[in-house]
Amino acid sequence: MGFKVKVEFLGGLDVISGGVREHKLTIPLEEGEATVKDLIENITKTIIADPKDIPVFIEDDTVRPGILVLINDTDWELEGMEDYVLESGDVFTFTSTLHGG
Amino acid sequence: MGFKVKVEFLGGLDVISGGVREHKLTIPLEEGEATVKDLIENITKTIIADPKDIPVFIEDDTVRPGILVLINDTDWELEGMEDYVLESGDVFTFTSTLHGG
Amino acid sequence: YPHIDEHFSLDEYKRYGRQMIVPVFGSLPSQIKLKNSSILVVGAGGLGCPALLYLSAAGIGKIGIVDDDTVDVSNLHRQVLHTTESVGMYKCDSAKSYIAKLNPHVEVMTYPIRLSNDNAFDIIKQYDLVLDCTDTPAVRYLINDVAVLCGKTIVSGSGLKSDGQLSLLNFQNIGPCYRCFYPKPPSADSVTTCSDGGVIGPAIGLVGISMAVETIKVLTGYYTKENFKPFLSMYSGYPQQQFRVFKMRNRQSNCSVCGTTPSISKESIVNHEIDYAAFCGNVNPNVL
Amino acid sequence: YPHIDEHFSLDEYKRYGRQMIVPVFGSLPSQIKLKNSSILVVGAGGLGCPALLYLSAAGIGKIGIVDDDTVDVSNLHRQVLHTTESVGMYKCDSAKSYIAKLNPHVEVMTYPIRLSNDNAFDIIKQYDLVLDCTDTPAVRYLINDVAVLCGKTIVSGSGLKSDGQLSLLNFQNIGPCYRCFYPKPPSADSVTTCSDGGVIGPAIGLVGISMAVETIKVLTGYYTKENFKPFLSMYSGYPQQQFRVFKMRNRQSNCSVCGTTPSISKESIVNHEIDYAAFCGNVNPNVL
Ligand SMILES: [Zn+2]
Ligand SMILES: [Zn+2]
Repeated sequence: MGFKVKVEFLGGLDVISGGVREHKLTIPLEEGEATVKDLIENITKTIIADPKDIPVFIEDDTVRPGILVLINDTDWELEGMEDYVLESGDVFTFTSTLHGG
Repeated sequence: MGFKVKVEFLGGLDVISGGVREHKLTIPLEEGEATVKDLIENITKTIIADPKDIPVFIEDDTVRPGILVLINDTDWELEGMEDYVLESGDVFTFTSTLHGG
Repeated sequence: YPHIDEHFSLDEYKRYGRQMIVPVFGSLPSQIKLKNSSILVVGAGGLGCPALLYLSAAGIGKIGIVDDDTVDVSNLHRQVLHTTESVGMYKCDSAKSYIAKLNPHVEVMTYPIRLSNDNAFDIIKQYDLVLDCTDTPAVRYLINDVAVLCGKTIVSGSGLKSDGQLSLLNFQNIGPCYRCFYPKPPSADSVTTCSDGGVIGPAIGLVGISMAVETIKVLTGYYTKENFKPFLSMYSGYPQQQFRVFKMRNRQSNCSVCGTTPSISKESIVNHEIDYAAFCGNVNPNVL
Repeated sequence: YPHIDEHFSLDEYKRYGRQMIVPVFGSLPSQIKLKNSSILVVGAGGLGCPALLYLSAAGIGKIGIVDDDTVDVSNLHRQVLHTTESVGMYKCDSAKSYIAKLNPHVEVMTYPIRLSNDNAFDIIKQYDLVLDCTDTPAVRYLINDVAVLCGKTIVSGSGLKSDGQLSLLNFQNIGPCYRCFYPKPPSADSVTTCSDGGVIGPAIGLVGISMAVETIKVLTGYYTKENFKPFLSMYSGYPQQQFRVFKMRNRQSNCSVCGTTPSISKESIVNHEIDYAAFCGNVNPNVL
């Protein structure tokens, strides 16, 4: 049981995971059973090093405004957002929106 | 029988395929039987639009000096070069070396 | 520079020859399109400097520059269009004086003011395309709303530290806008400017140059309503430089400015019913 | 500019402050490393101009510029460090005069000559790192061989039309060199220069800026013998801008200059036993 996906933090968001940009994550569910909602919960439990950093990632029970979520390089909005069903080998990219110029 | 791979021409090398950069190619062999040598032969037969362009791609029976070959974004030299055995879904990138500045 | 035909002088033919022979550029018709185009660059800082350098060099006919900031020595590691002797000058004036030397065929208008609800429509409506080279969310939302309401495409860039982002917004009034991507503003405490967070000069420079490439593609008609696909590109300077393209959502029908029943109108902006500073929280509103 | 400590003046602290606070840059020790570094930029053209702008702005201590070409109006769409009034000047002198205005803390040496078997060792040995911003294979092989024999890392860029390539060669004498990648030269008829094939200004500019980022990484010690992995990056300006990283071969033991039994030596170059023009065929050897 369980399968692997890749999680990336770009745009400075790797601050929530001790500066590590890429993670291999094992999802402790059967393939076909886990959604992005489970993934996010899993990330807050296993990747975010310091609980104080959770509000940098989560707001009102979902990913904070200003963070883009990409599923295999595609906007999660096109893939069903939190209801997308994870497949083994999927790449999930979370990136802060940058404002500087 | 047969399986699919992706072939890309970058750095201006798409001139040999009528300006088309990306190709889905069906290899008419069983997976496990075809090598890059077969792929190159297949490309000269099916993708290169004009036989006059073959010398732009092939010299002395192999890929011309100055063309880099990447297998799944890795230098073919690290993958066995012409003896690499093709797998379904592989991406083969051929790029001209650029000299301008 | 006397014209040798209805379009150009000999100097211009020599100057633009090397780009006109690139097949994908589109030859003389594309050069004429650039000459007949006008663009507004908001922010003459880390993004605006390289964008201005390469777009004026490429032969855009008219360039407006909005920036109310003056050159500081701490800008010079990345804002390479300004020099030590221009410290204290308005950035838009410093930029104009270099562009005049680089390419005398470009007309430059300067606006040493801060873009606001009161002046944004009057300025933006005069240009074909807007480059958002600014530094804070409040100004980004303002530029977006006014450009959408004026029907202008936005080339949007941003960056911080060693990373950057690039997108085309409201492309020909069919592409998604900034609010389609970001309907809710970020909380003010999560926003970092280049002054506060720092930035590697050539990293932000790379994003500014990539904005120039996109601007040329839009103005020469490389992108069309038929082939345009919404995207956001992400540049990372470390550990290895890469520039990745993400496929993005289409225009959102429930968008508050470009959607089917928008709540934001020219009137609501001009009458200050939309308060960008309050909407985004109070971030240091310097346009760098 | 009186020093306020053993390293810098107040002006320099202000000037470099925004890059020093970027964590990955490496703070004051990295700024000191840049100040104590010397680099040689061969070619002050489409690649060299943006690299020179951003590297001088970043505070490299000493920059040498080799280019025997003079500024032509057809260069100005992409070689944005030169201006209309510098047409006819040596490119290296034009570059030096702008850098003096941008950052007076940088020492600039100019070499208005063509790099050759006779002068390459004397020039290259004086610098810590070489940026290959040249335009023809013959010069690229010459720079490679001399840099390998002098133990210098090369930041190598190239481009044409709307594409570009970037690599680090002979990294700290352990990484692969140009001949490891290209043991056989391309046939002369397959080589196109920017003058012949054309180039989009900001596309070649983007590659030049990316060379500046790599140079900063090398000089500040971001790459080490332990973490360095051979790569070649490919920039495409169309259809959508992307910058992809390819994983490349290691140093080749049979390489004729960096291998275990090299056939190319300082003597064979200085004595003209290696004839680069003949090796590569006769391409127009202008260093653009
Ligand atoms: Zn919208
Ligand atoms: Zn070698």
